[in-house]
Amino acid sequence: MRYSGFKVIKEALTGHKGWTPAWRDPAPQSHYDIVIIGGGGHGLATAYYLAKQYRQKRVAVLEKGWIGGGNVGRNTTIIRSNYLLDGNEPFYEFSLKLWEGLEQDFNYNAMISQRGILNLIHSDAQRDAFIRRGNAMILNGADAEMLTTEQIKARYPFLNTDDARFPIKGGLAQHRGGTVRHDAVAWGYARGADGHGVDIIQNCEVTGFRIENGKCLGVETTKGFIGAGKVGCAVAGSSSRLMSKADMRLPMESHVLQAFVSEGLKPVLPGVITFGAGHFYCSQSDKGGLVFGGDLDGYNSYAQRGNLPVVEDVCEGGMAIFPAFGRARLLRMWGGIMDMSMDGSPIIDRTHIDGLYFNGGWCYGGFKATPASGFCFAHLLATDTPHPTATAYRFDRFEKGLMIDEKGMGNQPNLH
Amino acid sequence: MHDLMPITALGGTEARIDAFDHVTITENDGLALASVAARMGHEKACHTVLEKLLGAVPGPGKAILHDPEAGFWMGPDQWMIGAPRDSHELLADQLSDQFGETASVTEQSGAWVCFDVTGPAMLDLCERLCAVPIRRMVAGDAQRTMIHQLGCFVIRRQDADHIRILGPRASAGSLHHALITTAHSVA
Amino acid sequence: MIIDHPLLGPRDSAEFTYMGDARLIDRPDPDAETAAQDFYEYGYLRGNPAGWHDELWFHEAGDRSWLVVTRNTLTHEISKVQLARDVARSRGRSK
Amino acid sequence: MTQVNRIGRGQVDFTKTLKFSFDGKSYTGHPGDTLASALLANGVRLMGRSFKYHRPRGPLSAGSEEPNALVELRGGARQEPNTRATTVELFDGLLAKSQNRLGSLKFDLLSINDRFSNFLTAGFYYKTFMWPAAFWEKFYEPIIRNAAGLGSLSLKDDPDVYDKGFLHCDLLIIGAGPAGLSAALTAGRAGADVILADEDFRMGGRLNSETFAIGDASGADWAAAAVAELASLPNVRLMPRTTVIGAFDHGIYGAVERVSDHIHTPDAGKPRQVLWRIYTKQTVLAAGAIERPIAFENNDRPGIMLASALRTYANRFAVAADRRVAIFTNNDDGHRTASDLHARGVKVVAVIDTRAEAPRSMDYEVLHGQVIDTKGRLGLTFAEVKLADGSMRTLDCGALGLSGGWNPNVHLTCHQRGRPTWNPDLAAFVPGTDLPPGMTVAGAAQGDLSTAGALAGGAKAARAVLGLKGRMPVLPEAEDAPVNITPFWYVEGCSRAWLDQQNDVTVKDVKLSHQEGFRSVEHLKRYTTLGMATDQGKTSNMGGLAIMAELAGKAIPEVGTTIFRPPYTPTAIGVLAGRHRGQEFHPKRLTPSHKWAEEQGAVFVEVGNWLRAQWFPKPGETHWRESVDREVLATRKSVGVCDVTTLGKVDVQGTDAAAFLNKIYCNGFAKLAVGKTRYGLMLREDGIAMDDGTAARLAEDHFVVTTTTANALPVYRHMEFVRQCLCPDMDVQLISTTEAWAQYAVAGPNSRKLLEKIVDQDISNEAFPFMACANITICGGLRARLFRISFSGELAYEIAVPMAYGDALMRKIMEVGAEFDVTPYGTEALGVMRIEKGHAAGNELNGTTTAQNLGMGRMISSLKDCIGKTLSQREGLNADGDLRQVGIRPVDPNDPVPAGAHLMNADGPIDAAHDQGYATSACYSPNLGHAIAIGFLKNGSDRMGERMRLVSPLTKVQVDVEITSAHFIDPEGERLRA
Repeated sequence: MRYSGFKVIKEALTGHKGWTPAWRDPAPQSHYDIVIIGGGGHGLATAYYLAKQYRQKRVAVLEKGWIGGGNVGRNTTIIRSNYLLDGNEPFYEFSLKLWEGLEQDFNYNAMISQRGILNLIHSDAQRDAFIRRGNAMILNGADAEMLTTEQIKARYPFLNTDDARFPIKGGLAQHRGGTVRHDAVAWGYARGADGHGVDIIQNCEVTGFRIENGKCLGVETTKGFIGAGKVGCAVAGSSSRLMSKADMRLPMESHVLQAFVSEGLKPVLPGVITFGAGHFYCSQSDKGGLVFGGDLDGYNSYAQRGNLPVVEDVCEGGMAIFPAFGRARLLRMWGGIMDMSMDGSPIIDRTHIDGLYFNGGWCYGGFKATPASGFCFAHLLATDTPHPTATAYRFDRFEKGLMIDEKGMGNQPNLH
Repeated sequence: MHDLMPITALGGTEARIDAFDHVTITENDGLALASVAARMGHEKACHTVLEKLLGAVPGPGKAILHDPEAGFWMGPDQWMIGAPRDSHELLADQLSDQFGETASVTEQSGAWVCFDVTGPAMLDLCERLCAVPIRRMVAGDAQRTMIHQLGCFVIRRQDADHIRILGPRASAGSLHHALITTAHSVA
Repeated sequence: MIIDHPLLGPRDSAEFTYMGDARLIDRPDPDAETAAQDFYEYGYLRGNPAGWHDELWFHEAGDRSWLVVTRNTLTHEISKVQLARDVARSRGRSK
Repeated sequence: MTQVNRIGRGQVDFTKTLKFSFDGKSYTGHPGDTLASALLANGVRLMGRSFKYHRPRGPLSAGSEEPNALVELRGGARQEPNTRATTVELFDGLLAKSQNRLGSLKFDLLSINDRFSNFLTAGFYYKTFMWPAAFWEKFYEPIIRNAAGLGSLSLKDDPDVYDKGFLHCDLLIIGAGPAGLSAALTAGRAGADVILADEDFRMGGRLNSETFAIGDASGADWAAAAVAELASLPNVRLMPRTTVIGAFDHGIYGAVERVSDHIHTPDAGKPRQVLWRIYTKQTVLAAGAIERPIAFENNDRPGIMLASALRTYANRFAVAADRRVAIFTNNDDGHRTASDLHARGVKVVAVIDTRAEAPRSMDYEVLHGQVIDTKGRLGLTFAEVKLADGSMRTLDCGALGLSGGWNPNVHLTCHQRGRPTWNPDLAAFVPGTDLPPGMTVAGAAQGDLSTAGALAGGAKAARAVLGLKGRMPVLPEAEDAPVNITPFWYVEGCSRAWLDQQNDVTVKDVKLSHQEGFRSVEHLKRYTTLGMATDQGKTSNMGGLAIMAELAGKAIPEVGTTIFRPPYTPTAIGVLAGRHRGQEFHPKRLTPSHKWAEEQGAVFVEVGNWLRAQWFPKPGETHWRESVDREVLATRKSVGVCDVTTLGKVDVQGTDAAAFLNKIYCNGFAKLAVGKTRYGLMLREDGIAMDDGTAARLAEDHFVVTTTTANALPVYRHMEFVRQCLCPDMDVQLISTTEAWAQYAVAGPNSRKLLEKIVDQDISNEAFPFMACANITICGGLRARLFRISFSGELAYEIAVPMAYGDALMRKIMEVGAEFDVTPYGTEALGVMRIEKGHAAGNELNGTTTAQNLGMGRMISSLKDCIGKTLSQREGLNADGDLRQVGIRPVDPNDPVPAGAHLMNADGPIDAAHDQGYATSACYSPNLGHAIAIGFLKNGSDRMGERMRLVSPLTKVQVDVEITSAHFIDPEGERLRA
């Protein structure tokens, strides 16, 4: 069913009787050409582009719970392409371009809102690094602008510019950055993929891979064996757990990242502001909640919840930069499992097992990557060659010393 | 003798005292400090010297409030020794002589700011500063903890209403500010 | 979280800095023929179990001990805490 | 206006009158009132507007579960949006405004949304606003954003202060109702360290709202006596006005104490609130239960509230929500409200019970039926009742109490992802078995809804967790009524029947959600926003679940549960930050010559937490460059002094000290002679450069190692890792001495002459050559350390004295150096001189560069192993065309060469594909008379003299440059050996 202005008006006037489920609830078939494990943003996007862009007919997405229940439903909804390194920037810029046309493409309003993102600068060394980064963005065809303290003050008069421990010395803005209604991304891709014939199978947990003679033949699931020509894994924080079923060890750790939302407030923050020196970033949702976060808790965890010290640390950063937020109230906190890779950058690659493909290591930056991740993974699955913007995301880059380390933190996942 | 005049950790020529209704915060500028770490294989000999010096070897989380030298445990096989600066200006050299090959001695006099917190509101104040279980600590308990993001030692002294706080000297001003604002809160 | 320090008793984990998989103690032999591969695995393929995990924590705001903490990554329960130095010796490390 | 709705007595102090204002109108109330009770007393039911449809809203509850009566409390910078009037303790001069309205509260222009509710159903946004594509951001979204949100922030800095604190106990009891008090008495009398926390300002919980007795006393009096006894016990800490917001790992609880919210303005220096981190061995959760409403058409009008809230207002606050009241119930508890109200002289027009077997009353009519609709634009006027026999009744009433049963307050049991389980007898979820470790639940929170059950449950829980032996003490007699309930969630056929009154989620929305395939609890929640309001669905989730279950043809527990997340109630961001804001965000680190530098008018810069002098402006200097150029030139011409105290310093001692340094540095230290210093480069184990510094060998078994200012802590941690985890048997001892020694760089051709005036020993070039180090004395006896090392490239020394003497040494250097025009220089001049010398610093050691990139590849000793050696040999780090550090100078000396700019070939396109490298550090060199930079260039060492373009499209700079050696000045190093 296509959503249109006419349809919306008609249903409103006739008691909404005509709306049908956004996606089907099919029983799994015994064999698919391509099976995607993971009904999160990346898995659903992969299926969507496989069906739509790469004309794959027999595709299934297997989700152990309900689609969209992982990180796509528990993030801070930011999109941006303000990366530094050659291995990353073209990919994230490709992603941002896909975001820009996504709603018309999948006929679902995900409330993509390019109200801009601003990275605050607090030291000369940081300014040098941000100039290098801004230049890299522009050289890669993205947009970037350097703002002065005065320009920032004019736009955000309530930022702490007078009594700050680390005074604001400018900022790097990307005006095309912004936010998206995160749940709607999962639902939009699911609905779109379903419309192109993809079977989305919920409550179907993969319990093992059937691998014979170095080739993956399909997956064992809680709903029985499902054969597959190719299997693509896109399970983010559960990657190590899943791939261990294929006897693989991955260059990543699973960490908890907390995020926070305040009570609804009348609009104060148009775009996204990041305060790197204070481990804090914030935006305001269309509903009025301040959505904010900071650093990882710092220890391996699959518990989907964090602890008080980081809550306090994040709020300290918030109060340092927005002293007016003291009287706003934190409404809810939650935690997601981050697939923190060893250099802070993702992997989209074949594995050493024939027919088994992997997508993961998104760290805390997977949401903004969703469209490009799906597109590039679909490209790899359909053509067996990496997409031109994702050639660096190889498994063997650690062995070869070709890390893509934006932060320069080395092989210490909790510092990326 | 040289003519260089030392200043206190708070930058003054005299130690600072802040008195509130129920608590007093005193900058203690009179301490000489040196750390002692046992050399590998000489642990027993090192303990013997410590015992001679302090009367006993401070165990983990403990201080020996001995006079004139006192000491507390910093880490495995590592202790901080303190003594009045007037009489022990060259404490590190003196300790080096005493410990000889049994321990590595490092001068720490300059590294710390020391505050004595006394008075009936000491417990309330401490509760709002750091996570040590102050009401359960007894005289001679010495814990390292975070105060205002600074790694500090908190030592419970003989008097029931007295703690000594050693913090990093370069942040003496920030630590003092934290103590004063907290004193305002609880006094 | 609370880490029950073997020498100091229960301490808030906020006093510690985390490094991860305790197998980082097992630094490979740099002279082995397989050193390149060994160091790659040592440096990059760490344990990431959903369940019990031996991991290194540094008592940064405390006694500066490295600890090996056995912790469940699903529940955060901690079952054992040892001084890393003792663990290292028990695994044959020396100088 | 008078307090028209006051009835009888309660726990309100009528001897004192408090004035307050709501929406500009003045009212009176009394100590013990909440804002909601005082407004109701004054006949005000309308207190807010709902989120989406802007429907009129009055209080639903009398507690912290309130979804509706949200106001902006106080004014000016203290304005506090979304404040629940039901928990605000009344104080004299209280100021409150209604919120989320356009126009007045009574005539809210946005209530037009209600007319379009057919369009604004669940999920409506996702299907529309897409045409034309460009209109979303420019047109639709701004309208939606402006209409969204509830209250508003003042956007002025929060003027209040907040404290944090830490408490330790054996037993934390959460909730001071009958179960909590009983647990506290049991544990307190047994001598345990107990903390009893309750969010209310008056302890007692439901006992304050009920009329029945405990033993010989009223419930409220018994509670007051229990509180008095507990207050007398030294081992019990009572914490009223304290909300336990979260149950975190290993018995750590967060709790917010509202210290000053009940007074007009906090006393000077006192906090508004305190965030307590409570460390406890055991916890008894006695958080009570929350009544739930019933859904029917137009069930959201002001005046319609939980029956228990009506009872609380009457019994505790002596307030009738209206003089004519009806009750709609599916259980016996609703009748208790009716009889309490009747006893207070309130007209109970009827009790409508969904059950045929309802209790009868002599005092008021009991109807078997359902409320099917209501009337009243800004507040309830009539309730339409359909009786079981099909006949209709219209009831004239201004308040309607709803009792749909009680939900045990399981919130905190879910904070570690525990799932509650279904109790069919109560028709409610009760705590599951997967509680946070150390937590026990008692009383109504556990499903023991009677007072006697709560008293017994609390005592038993305390005894069990403390391991108390002996006979259970005799508890006073108390109400012990069984729960009689027949589940009833919503009236058949209703559609605009509210479940979530704040977010305007109706029964219809839940049905539509199901119809469109959003059938899991998580999907329902996200699609409809049910339970996403500021109350986290405390009163609304169950209704949604029940309807989902019915639609799916499943039992409620099969549909699933939503879990609650911290915080229990919304928590001020200010209190979570505490004192760490403004200048106190992070502690400051000051060097001992800070005061002296201030006296010189120095400009300071943050480096980590240190404040360092950046430059020292002299009178007449109007631009920082003037000062910096002068400092550089003066240093290179005569002598300058710079405070380098901030460098990290580590004392490394022990017989294996040299072997240890061999391990952590890539270059060799074993053969370094005593009395000598050596530059060292440290790698991470992944082969990337980590930090650099010097190691000075003061004795065979004693080195002093320096680190960069920024990396002092991680480097020390790394050294301890190597010592304890990799080389546990090395005889080496480490201790940081960063703060023990004040250190000054004295640099320039006259530096030796200057130092000779204060150093007590021979420091001639022969006696103390380049890279020498020694323990010395100065000024006739002060112990000091001297290192002949140079960052500036000049003849230079670093001299260290114990911290307390740093100030005096700086003054002494300035005094004796006057004849050489000694010039203090700051970090800018330091930076200029190091760039002139091509020394790498933080911008070059950026965590991605290798020794090879830095031009130091040959430093990695082939004779020994070191941390990082093996992985530094990977092919990707040693490829042809790798980056090499180079110097960059402008072809036109007037051009800038900005850091962060990228290098492009002299010809060809300017884009990422043709990127050749980048400039890392740049400055104006007053010695050369033009700008210079160092940077990394592909294959850089082979491209000396090449013309390139340095481009910074971001800052709109493009200049022609020449690649040179990074050693711009004195490449042979003759000056520093002079």
